[in-house]
Amino acid sequence: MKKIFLIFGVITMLVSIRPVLGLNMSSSNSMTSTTVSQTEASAEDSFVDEAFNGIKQFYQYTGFANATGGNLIMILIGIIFIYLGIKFDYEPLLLIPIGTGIMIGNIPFVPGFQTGIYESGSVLNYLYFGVVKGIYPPLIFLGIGAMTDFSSLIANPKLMLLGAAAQIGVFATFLGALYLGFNLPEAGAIGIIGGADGPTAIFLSSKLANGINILPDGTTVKNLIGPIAIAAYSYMALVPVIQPPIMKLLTSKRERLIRMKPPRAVSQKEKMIFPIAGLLLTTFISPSALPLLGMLFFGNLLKESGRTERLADTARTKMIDIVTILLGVTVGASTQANVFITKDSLMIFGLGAISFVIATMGGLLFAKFMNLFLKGEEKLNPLIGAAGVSAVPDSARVVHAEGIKADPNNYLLMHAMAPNVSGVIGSAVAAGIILSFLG
Amino acid sequence: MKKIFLIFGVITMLVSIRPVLGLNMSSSNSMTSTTVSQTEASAEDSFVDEAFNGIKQFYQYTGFANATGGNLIMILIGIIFIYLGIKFDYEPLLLIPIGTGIMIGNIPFVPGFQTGIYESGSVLNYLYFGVVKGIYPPLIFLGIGAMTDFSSLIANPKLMLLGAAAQIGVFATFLGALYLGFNLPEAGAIGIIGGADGPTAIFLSSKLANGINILPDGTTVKNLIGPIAIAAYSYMALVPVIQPPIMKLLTSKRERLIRMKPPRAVSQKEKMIFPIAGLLLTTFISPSALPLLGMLFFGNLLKESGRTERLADTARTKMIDIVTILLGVTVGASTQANVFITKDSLMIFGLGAISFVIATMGGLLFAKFMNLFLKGEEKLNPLIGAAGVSAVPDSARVVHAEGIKADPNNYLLMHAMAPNVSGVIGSAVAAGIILSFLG
Amino acid sequence: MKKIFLIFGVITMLVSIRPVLGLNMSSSNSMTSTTVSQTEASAEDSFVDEAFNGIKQFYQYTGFANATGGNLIMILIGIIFIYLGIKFDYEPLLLIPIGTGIMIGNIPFVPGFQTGIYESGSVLNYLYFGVVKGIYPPLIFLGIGAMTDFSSLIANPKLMLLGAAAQIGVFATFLGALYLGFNLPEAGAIGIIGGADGPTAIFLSSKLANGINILPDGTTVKNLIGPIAIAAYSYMALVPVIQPPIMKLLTSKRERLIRMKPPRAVSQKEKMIFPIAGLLLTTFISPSALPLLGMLFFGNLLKESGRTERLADTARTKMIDIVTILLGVTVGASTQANVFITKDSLMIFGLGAISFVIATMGGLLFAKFMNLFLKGEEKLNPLIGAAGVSAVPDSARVVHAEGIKADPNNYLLMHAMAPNVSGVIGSAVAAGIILSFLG
Amino acid sequence: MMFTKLYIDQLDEGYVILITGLTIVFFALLLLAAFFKFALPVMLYIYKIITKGRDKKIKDIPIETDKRFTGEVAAAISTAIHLYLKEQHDSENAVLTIKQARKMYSPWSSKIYGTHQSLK
Amino acid sequence: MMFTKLYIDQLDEGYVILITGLTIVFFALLLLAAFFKFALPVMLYIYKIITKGRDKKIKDIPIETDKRFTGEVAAAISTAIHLYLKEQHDSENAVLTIKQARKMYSPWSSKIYGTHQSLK
Amino acid sequence: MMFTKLYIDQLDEGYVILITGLTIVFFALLLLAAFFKFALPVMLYIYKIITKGRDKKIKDIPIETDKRFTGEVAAAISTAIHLYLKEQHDSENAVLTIKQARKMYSPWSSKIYGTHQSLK
Ligand code: NA
Ligand code: NA
Ligand code: NA
Repeated sequence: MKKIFLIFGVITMLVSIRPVLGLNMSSSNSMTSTTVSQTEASAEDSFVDEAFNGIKQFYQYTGFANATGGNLIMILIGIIFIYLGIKFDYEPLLLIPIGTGIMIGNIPFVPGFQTGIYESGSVLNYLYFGVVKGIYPPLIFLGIGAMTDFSSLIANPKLMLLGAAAQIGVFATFLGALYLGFNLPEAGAIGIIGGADGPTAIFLSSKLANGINILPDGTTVKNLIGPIAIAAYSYMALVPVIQPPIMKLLTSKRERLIRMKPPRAVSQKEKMIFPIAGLLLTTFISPSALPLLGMLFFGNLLKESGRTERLADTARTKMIDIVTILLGVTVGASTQANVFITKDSLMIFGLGAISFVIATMGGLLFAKFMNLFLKGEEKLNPLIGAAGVSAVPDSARVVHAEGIKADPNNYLLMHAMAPNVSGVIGSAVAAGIILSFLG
Repeated sequence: MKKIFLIFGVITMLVSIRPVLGLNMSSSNSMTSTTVSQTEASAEDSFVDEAFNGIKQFYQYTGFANATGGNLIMILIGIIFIYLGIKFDYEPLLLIPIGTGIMIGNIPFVPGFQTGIYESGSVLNYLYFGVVKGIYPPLIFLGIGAMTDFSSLIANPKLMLLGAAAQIGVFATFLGALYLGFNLPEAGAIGIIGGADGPTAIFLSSKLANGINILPDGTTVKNLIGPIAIAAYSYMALVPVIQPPIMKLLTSKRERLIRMKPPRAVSQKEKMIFPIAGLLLTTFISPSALPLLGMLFFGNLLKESGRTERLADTARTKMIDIVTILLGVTVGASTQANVFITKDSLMIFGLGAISFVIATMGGLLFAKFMNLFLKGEEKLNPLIGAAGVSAVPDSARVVHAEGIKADPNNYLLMHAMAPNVSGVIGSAVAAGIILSFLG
Repeated sequence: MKKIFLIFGVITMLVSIRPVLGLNMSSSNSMTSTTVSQTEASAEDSFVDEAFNGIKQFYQYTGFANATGGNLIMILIGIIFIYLGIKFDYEPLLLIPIGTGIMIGNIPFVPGFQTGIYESGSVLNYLYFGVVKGIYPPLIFLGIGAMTDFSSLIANPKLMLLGAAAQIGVFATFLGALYLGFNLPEAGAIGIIGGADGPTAIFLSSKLANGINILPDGTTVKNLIGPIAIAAYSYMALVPVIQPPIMKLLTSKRERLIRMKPPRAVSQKEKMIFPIAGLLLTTFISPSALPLLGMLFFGNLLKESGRTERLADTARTKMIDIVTILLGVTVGASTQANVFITKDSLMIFGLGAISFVIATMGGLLFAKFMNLFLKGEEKLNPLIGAAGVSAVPDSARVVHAEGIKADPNNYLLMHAMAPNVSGVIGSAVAAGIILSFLG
Repeated sequence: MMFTKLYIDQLDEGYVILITGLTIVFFALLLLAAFFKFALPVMLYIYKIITKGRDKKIKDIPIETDKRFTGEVAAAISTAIHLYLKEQHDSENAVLTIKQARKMYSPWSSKIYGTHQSLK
Repeated sequence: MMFTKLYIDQLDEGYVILITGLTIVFFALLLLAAFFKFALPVMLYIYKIITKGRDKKIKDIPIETDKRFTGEVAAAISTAIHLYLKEQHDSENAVLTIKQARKMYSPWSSKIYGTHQSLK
Repeated sequence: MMFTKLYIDQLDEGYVILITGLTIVFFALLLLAAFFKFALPVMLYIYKIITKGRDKKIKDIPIETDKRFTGEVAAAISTAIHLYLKEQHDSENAVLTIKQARKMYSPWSSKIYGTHQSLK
């Protein structure tokens, strides 16, 4: 205990050397005494009382004093996200940042100190800007373009239609959301969960359901970016759980055994032309998807040009990493309990689950439909239709695993990649269409 | 076809389970019916008609409906840029991003959906911010500083004068632009094309010809950032085509054969002092060039200090890559046909070509002028004067190739690097001067 | 000399081809003649006079015309920073960027040309935004978390108290600043220098002493970000000079000889739980420290999860490098002489020195205090208390060196790391507390 | 005097913050220490008890092949060959990257390192 | 009821968007598929026909030396030596970089890894 | 005419800027050249004279061990073992990183490369 006194002795000594420095107080002379009465009142209190009051006052600022049940539930959800990411390797590159973000966003705080993500001027709010304005998703697409090999698509263009068919999930969910009472733009943003594409979902919801736009009838749309993003990412992580039962239900054993002929080799020239032609054709049809599709194909051109490997490498490593970190943690933090735990969020989660089911069915059934017109070794294994939902590459992997179960030598992976990546293009096109109609 | 019905059956089933969930519509009760009359009118139409109308309506949003001849011409130019970059390796790290940007910027769209680069709130507009405010160029200069070896300059300081002489291209083009009727700040920004330095051109035009500044006579300057940047980058890529004829015209065979003595070795201490001294001397003379020269020499100090290799490495790889990607694609996208295809752009391209010719001549003739005062092995091979235009390192490479043509054993590359890099400093200083006079 | 005429001949020829192009002046017809009288006056002057006047006018823009003694002193300080960084390897990753920044910030310029860091619209001002808004520090903490191994802390949790004890430096300096006449928020920001943590100091001063906030009595707080940051970084670099004498003064030879038992091994599970538990416990207590502590533990989770190595790697290399470059150069540039050279800055430097002394003493004495309750091989070597000031890892290194001096086989480094990293957490918690009371 | 009162008042609040702050910092780190000293071992022990069987996930399911080579695996092999070529392409890319790295960056005014190569 | 009308109205528009949207998505990907199936092969064939001779550019021109070593190549050799030394410097840099990477980042509060090295 | 006057006026100022600008650019680079030609050698010479003894800093102090192995160095050894294990962990991390790099990025819609691994 004597050491404590020693410490205080030192401090006292040090702070009392002030007069030695010969400083006058001129710099603070301008202060006016607005708190006199308060001072006089508190002058009576003993010093220990004061300190105790200080701690009591500080306690009001702590999370212990301000925590709500919602905060604790969300923190638990955040921990579960992290657990799933670490333990089961379910998309850890996003579940771990998002899970941590959920925790960060639900640390209870007293408003007004620029702490929370929704408080203007806070650091989290500045970083969240890239989500609210839809800036992060195109940058992620740039990186995805720079790492994606579209060969399987070029080799077998007709498989692109499977990626289109799965978009029924988007539009059916949109309709479902309307049924549940959401207005048109909100329903459009919710529908895109069926696209099974995180960045696309964030991009569209930041444009349609951002809590800023005003509808013709004068009401403001709700801010649903958080629930939509979380729902999209959650279900994508759960693709290995959602898809297999549907696949078994809708295909016969004989269909699951269909072998497809290996894709042809694709020349570098074709790979170079793909991003240019893809950019022009898809954005001419759906110009509102320009930020997403423009960046996706730009990234792919950087990869395939053979001259800009250095830029492609940066786009698909450090650049996408930085954006992923910032996107993940801020999307997570946007789930602050008081704005996130609502009936809307619950409905969105329900709709999201249905949308994945419909999208999977759409892809599968359309593959069977195409088989009506194809013959011999041209026939498709309908399982690969399920990969049209995107959720790259997990759903292609699921297709592969299901194919292996039916016939251990039937390697469907390369075939499933084609609908898988065309599902990404398809849902970006769909996002552009919805934006054109409702934006 | 029956499968389609099956799909719709599933959807119907799924969306009709809504009442089961026992949801009321309270959340949408607040809506007022402002579109009743429209509804009643449309109720008569059959559903197929509606869908057909929907597609017709959507067609109005597509690029096919909104494309202008200008868009198509610009898209073609973008494809040519990409082709030149890939096929001839002309500066692919910028021609490919810019070419893709030109395509992205000329996808036709309906205004008002936050799609175009000039629409406030669009993603491209946010990324374009770094161009408009001149933020990207200093960051590129940071990376360039971190990758440039100034040894050849330190070993032979008098070669710096060649980099100064080539700046006559800047001032002559400035004068030419005035003759063609541009006002002073616009002419200053156009003149900098003669500096053969992309980042410097963007920096200066973002300060002088940005479509924001207001002149003393009340008129607003034009936004010439796009044409100036495209002109600067185009001619720099064409340096191997532009310079050789001028070099042959202005030098005699005897001059082209001159051998220069090899540069002396440079100590690490000198290399460390160079960026510090360079920063102080050049920015004291031309303080407005501080963002460019400060960052250039800062990057070089990071490289040469021997203690900050880690920062220098990031500056010259990932950081400059990210900025290059964003700069290239947004500068390209700023060429939206309706603002780009003007007589001004044509004149700027004409002036740009002349400026490269004058700059090359200026460097060459000044080298011959210096030879009047030098003797013996001190004499310069006048060819290296042409490298003073910067366009690093293509023009040094051209000098080398021309030297080899005259004498296969005359290696001019190292000698040409000195005027080459001093041309970068020279045009940044010139940009600062113009900014001080006209900013 | 004739060559010069040749050059001018060429220019004249080129600029006079204008009429050939058949351009009319319509584009400039709209100009009004507001400067006629000036024109007529100047028409009399000869051309040489004009050019001479131009140079004289330009001289007014140069650094030579505008340099103040303060600028020159600061530039000298910048050079000294660089020299210390290069020559003595004192934290070169920050001293070199800051030193260069000091030079850049003190190049004299004429206001109004968007050159200086405090001029709205200048490039430096845009980059400085991340400092003013406290955005850079959390990103640096993200990287620090991704590179820090907290094993030693987990193995021996009680050593965390040493990191708490050293925070007396923060609060004592706060008190000292109040004595010297600073008002409460300013004093809080100055106090954090005692935390020996650059990013924390910048974060807190950007919130409390930013030149923007208005006090209850109507006065605006001073902008002390620059002096506080420079003081914090300077003294941290000088830790090897400041700490040893205090350590010798406060410990006996017998104490310095104490051997501590090696820390136990720590399992990966514990390492994974540490960032989650740390995040929750510390931010529940001090929610205002959320941006710092949230990011610190987020980075650490990325590192320890085993699934996100790719993101952790980016966070601790390229991302932190980019932020360090921008932070260093702008903090340096914020020392523009006219705002930096004040009595306040001097007092802050004085307080900073004292705060490091007190913090070191606090840690040391608390270690001796803890020894009163520990026995046998549990006893601490009090030297490691000095590492509680953070200044990671220099102060741990100093402890190690002092331990070696007393007994060449006493390796204290691993033991000193525990208080060292807990000092980082401690001062972030302290920053949050101060922010809650005074923000 | 007014001013002195305010000034003393500030100092007073300063002392309160000093004591309060130090107390809280100590408390925070004490809590963290206690958690790792006492709570965590208990938690880890409980976790060990409740998780006996390890969950399987799709990626862990081994892809079993039947070992016998038949004509039917043609597709698989061609896929493998495709992958193999792809792999080569990957390593080519790696080599390209190294070359690129040597060549450094170029956007006008920057391919300086590149110039050294033409002499080799 | 007013509300129901609006509500049904919304649903109506929803169905229109559903059909329209799906049609357009199909059309878009069909167009892309058709391009690669039919248009591209024709284009590549035409391109092949029109480009017979390959263009030469400055970088492809081989730097021919006359093979005989004469006193006149002194400059060239010294340049080469300079480049060689430069090269060494480059590899030194590489080593430095690796060392730096081990040493990790340091800006105050961060050179943690560095501390392990002093014991080696 | 008013306009012509202004126009000529602009050109006039243009010529002034041309001459002024060129002069200043030359002056700037001349100054830099002169500094490196004349001032710097003198400065370096003076620096050499005034700095004879090199300063020692904490990191340069060699960590001397007494070479004889005694029971007392147990702590040191266990620390070393700890560091060694740490080191192994580091190399493990390196291997992990390489694997991760192969696996590429994944945030939904992006683990494409990863799919090739399951066939190996
Ligand atoms: Na999709
Ligand atoms: Na130049
Ligand atoms: Na600290």
